[in-house]
Amino acid sequence: MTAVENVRQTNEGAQEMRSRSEIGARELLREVGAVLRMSEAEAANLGQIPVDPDEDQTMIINMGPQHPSTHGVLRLMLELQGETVLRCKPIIGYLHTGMEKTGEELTFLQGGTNVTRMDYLSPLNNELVFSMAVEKLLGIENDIPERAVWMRMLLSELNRMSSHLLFLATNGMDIGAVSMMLYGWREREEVLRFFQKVTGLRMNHNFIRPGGLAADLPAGWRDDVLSILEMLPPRLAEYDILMTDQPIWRERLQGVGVITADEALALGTSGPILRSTGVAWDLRRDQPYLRYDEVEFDVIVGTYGDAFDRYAIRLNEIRESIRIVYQILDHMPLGDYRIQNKKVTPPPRARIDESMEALIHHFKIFTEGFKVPEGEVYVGIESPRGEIGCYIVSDGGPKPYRIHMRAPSFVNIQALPHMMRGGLVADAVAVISSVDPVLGEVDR
Amino acid sequence: MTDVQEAPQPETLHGSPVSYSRGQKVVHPSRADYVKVLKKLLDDGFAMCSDLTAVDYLTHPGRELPSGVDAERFEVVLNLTSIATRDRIRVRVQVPESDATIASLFELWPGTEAMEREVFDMYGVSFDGHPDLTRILMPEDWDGHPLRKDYSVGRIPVQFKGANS
Amino acid sequence: MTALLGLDPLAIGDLIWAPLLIILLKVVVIFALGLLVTMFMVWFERKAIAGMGNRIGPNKAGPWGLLQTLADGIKLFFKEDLLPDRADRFVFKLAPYLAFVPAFLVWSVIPLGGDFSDGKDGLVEWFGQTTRVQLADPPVGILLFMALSSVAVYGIMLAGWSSGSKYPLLGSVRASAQMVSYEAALGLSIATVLLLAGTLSTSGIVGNQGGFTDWHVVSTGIVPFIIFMLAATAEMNRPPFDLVEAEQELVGGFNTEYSSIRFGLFFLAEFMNTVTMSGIIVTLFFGGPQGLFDIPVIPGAIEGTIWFIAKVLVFLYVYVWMRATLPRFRYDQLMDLGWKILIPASLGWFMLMAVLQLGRDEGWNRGVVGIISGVVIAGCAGLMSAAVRTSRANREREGAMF
Amino acid sequence: MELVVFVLAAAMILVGAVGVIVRSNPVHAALSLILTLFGVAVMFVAQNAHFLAAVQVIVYAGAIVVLFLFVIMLLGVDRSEDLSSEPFRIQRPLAAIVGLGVIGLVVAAVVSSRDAIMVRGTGLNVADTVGDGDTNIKQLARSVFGDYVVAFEVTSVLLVVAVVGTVLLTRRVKGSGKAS
Amino acid sequence: MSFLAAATPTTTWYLILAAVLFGIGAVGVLVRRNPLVMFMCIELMLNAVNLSFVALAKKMGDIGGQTTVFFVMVVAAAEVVIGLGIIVSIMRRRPGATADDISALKG
Amino acid sequence: MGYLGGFLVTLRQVGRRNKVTRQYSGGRELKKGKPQRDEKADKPERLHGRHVLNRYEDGMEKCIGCELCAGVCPAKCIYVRGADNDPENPTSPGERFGFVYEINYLRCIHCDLCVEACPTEAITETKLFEFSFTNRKDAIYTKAELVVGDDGRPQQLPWEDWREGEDLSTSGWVRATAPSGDATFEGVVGWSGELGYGERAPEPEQTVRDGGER
Repeated sequence: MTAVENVRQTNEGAQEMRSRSEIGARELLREVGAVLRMSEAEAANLGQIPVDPDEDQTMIINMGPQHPSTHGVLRLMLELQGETVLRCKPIIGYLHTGMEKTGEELTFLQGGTNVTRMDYLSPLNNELVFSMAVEKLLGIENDIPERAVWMRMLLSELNRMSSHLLFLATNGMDIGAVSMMLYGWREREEVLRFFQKVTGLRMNHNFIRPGGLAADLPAGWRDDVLSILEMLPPRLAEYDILMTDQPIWRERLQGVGVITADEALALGTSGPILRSTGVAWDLRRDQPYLRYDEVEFDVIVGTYGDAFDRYAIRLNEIRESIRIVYQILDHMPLGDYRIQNKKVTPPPRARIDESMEALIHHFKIFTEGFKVPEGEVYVGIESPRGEIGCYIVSDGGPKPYRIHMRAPSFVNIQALPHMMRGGLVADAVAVISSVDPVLGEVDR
Repeated sequence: MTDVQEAPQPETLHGSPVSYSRGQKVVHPSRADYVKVLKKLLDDGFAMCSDLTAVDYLTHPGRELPSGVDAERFEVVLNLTSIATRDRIRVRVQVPESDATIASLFELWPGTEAMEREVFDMYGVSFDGHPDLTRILMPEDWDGHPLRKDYSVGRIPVQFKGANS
Repeated sequence: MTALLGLDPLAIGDLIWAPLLIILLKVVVIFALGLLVTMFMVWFERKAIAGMGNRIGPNKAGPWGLLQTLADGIKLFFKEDLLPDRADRFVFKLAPYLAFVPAFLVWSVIPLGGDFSDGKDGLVEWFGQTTRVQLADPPVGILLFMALSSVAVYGIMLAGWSSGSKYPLLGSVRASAQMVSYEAALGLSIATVLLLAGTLSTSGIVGNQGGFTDWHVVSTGIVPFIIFMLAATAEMNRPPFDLVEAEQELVGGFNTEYSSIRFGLFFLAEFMNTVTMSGIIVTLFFGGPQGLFDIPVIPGAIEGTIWFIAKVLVFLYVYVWMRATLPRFRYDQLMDLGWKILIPASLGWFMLMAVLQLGRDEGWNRGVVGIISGVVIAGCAGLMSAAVRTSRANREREGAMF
Repeated sequence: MELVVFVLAAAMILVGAVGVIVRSNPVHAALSLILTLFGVAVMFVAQNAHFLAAVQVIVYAGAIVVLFLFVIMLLGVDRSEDLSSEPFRIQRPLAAIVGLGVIGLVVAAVVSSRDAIMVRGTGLNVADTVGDGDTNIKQLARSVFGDYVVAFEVTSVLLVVAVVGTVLLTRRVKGSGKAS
Repeated sequence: MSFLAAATPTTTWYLILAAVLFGIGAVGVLVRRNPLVMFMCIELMLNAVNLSFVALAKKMGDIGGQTTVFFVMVVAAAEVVIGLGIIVSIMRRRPGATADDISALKG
Repeated sequence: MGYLGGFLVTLRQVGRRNKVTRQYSGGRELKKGKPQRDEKADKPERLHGRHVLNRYEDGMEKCIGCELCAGVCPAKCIYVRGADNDPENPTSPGERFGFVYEINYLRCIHCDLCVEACPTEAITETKLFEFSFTNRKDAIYTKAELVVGDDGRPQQLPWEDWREGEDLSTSGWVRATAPSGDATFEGVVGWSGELGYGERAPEPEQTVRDGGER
């Protein structure tokens, strides 16, 4: 069957979940996660049951794309019996803006403005992975100045905090703790205010560039970071009282959305979801990049793979990030914040007036961009949501021939049907929240 | 400028040629060996399929490939991760334009389901054995596959007041 | 006829114009007061919850944003009234009123003030007429409250059903189950109060709570009050029991499809319910308008009202506080709480109080009565928890049904 | 005044009752039933049965009809029933005849025996005359817990049996669903 | 107001009203096929009886009438609970069942 | 604690001085002429806002119409057409000047690449971001609106909500005087004088910013 034929066969509605009378036993089995959940005998047994549409009154309901707790425009088709979720099918693409195609049209210099918009809650991590991939293609990954590396770590960890704080906020909101919503935003605001001071923007910074960073840290940055670090721990303790200790909160999350380590691995999930199952997999420790091998931190893992573990992991990862940032503050070296490679870094403004060559470089970089040698490379780093990867193919020109981002949320969303099955509608909300997808990244 | 540094004796892994790109290990199985090689890789401990994507080499045909691998228009690229050895390996498979089909890896890594759908959606590469091969990001009635190189980018003219004066 | 109007002393005897006017005036004033208090409540809730969330809250319309509710009401009134295509038109239009009217009717049986000191029995002299500061005092006042609160569920149920949409339907199914379950606990906790008060009339109940130790919250032990508080919160769909609306799960539940002034009516009814329920709690457990001490200068006829308002405000704040703090329950947890904890607890406590009362009447030895009933209740509680454990184990063994 | 009350309540009762049997949609039928029940409650008040009026609303309107609606929504049987078709052609005329016959007979019995109704008991205590608001309730309580205490206990047992029976009826043992 | 005061409803009025209500309920049970609606009609008939009990209780000055009504209500509640239970278990198996299908109970 | 602990947490917030939200209604002026109670959040020095086209201290325009900004813009929101200067009455000191200069703010993403690209520091961004439009035409700022006034301050258009200090330092200053990582150029001013401000001082050196020698 050629691809074109196949396209014609998929007509409107093909993505949608169909009622049991319309689908075969095999498809039904796959949708309920038989591949992962049941033994072969059990699955075969289930498959033999003739599906009688009248036997049980089930209801197919659309959760999203406009639903308060689907974190954007995620759409879940749920098959409900009463309030119990029998099947779930995530449908995505409502935010698809073709960023990978756009990425092929932008130079490596402009690319940062594009990738930073994918996971809009941790834009600096997007820029970081993109820059690291480009640097690897350029062959300059080992020449990045120390200060740039530590600055990148600083920003990346602060970004992890802000992202996890937002998770705590939305998770609280989804479970119904309205105050938590505001507290989370409140603390995140402090981090964003620091970003604004450093990069000039609250998000979508375009600050981490191939070769270094766009600018140096501003005056007084150390005090700002310290004030954030001092402000957070007591607030986190408040969260513990407000939520972790709250029996209702525990009841709502414990044992909800359980996933096992094997399932999580098979589904390709990463980040807090994988760690909640007990697999201590954190790229910062296991495939160290930047200078993560020089700082001390713990990888937080869960035991039960439920929503509560994922909540607790993120909460404690903020604490670990605080620990890391303190070490970064101690280490932060002086020196260049951008690689001194004339092909990649535009000249200092004062040099333009002195040197014709500098002016030519300036013009060349800003009109054509810098050329990147032919080749292909994949770089993965640990974003707050899991492994964010960047696969770039270069044909030797100033624009990437192909840029692909491995979005953690896109992969993690596949775990939703398996986590939701058998839960209630309220659990479904808790599960979506605990996966913490960012739809900008899912749809790209 | 070449970055595929060929070893003195062509290195192979599970019978497929291996190359290195910027120090990253890449396996190039043929389409026929694809599932077989990947099954072996899975048994080797690459329990996690981090990424599956494709590249359309329509306008960049002359790329470096190890000997024995014929360049085709499409290339399906997988990134596998081994939790045990903290290792990564990349798999690149050539898929010809005339028969843009390849076996699905759903049975090995169920997590490739969405990624294969994305590749199908964006490149029109079909995956045999995929349980639900439908468009995932584009609307169902969309024509064509946007990430193909012969699919035009499309532009909306930006409005300016003085542009025509 | 007097039976219908209740036992207002004004209505006894010949109908003459002055009392009739006072009655009419009372109706108008109390209705207006109800609306006003509700408006205030909406503002108060938003302002208080904003304070707990480190925000400012409404601050544009009027001084400190006091007129925000009015502005919202006007806005709602002029918005387009949407009627879903698949809605059951008649029921869809009827439902908001079914929710709104009972909420206001309850207001009429709450003693809003009155002088209960020195055996005055809550009667005050206004304009030369002796009256109660209460619209009506029917002999079955507290039953009327129960009846109206059980009628209130219709507005929500029918709104959800008639919208012809799935989320509202889920909301209305939740509503009916929740109301039926918590009605029982509510009734049983009231029964304990009635046991002590020996009357069903609201003013009679207030009259029974002379000093602080006679307040029912003290004299019934604190348990019925806690049960009533929880059941009442569930009954009027306030967080953390607001599963019926649960905007994070059901988008808004029963009122998802409502817009414009019809939504406004639901909104108003909900906040009115909060106010009236606080009033009922104060009446039942906290001595209604009875004060702890005499406020100097202020005449006795108004003093009761001041006390009443002060007590109601405390409970309004508690409701806002609960909303700001607690996460929402899940449907099955709500049912578990209602059926496995609140109903048995209220029943057990009712029995205990009944036995103690009987013992007091018959002159039995208090210690013996206490020990025996304690043992019996402990035994029942043990049986109950064993049953709950068994059923949970069964459920876990059988797993989710597919 | 009493007449106004009677006429209004009677209208509520009859309109509601007719609504129950002619509305094709079960939900509308249930709504009509509520109307009837409220009419009856008003009648109770007019007959000095305050307590029963309140209980009527709490039990009937608050619980029974809510249960009806709950079941209707739960089962999703809220589609309108087609009233125009009838399985047995003779059923409706027959029903009309039987209904009219019943009404006629009872009315005739009532009218003919109206003089036979005599004051038998000690009289109902009415708040207006006694001046105590709770008198009706106290009287009723004395009757229920005094004269009829055995009946009361038996009724309690009946309620418990009903609850247990319903739980057993609707409990779905895992695997039993396959049987059909 | 005088003409209103002239006609005071007597017990007979209430009894006739109850008779009519009972008749309507009976017709409903005979005509309707939806078991839920039939159930409602039975409630109508019960209410008719209650009404007459209360009216007679007042007329005859005997609280026993009201006591009976109290018991009828409790029994009605129990009956509805059981009846709805049966209906639910039948309807679950066959949606759209009518009263004719209740013969399934015979097993 | 359990159930009740959270109540203390929420109660503690009541009456806290530093509220997260501020009294702000989107820059709407309620009563003409009266001082506004609205307060805006403080803006850091580097904030990216609406662009301005700067002028030299003698009033000449800095833009030379080189189109670097238009070329580097990832959103393609800048349109520049240069023209030759009239030698008698030049608009800019060079040969050419920006004859047409337009920015479409419906597309601008405020990434500041244009500021970095500009060789003459002609375009910079102010700290104003509260500007909204009721039609598409208003969103296209032409040179007449972008270029600074005779006092060197940005023009304050009727629909923009300018506050004290928002027109003072502009984002480009930090990046343009920055040494691009080249330590030898730290503290060197690479910025020509500006109408109304003169020459801006360079950023303090790294050691100072980092709080002393390490």
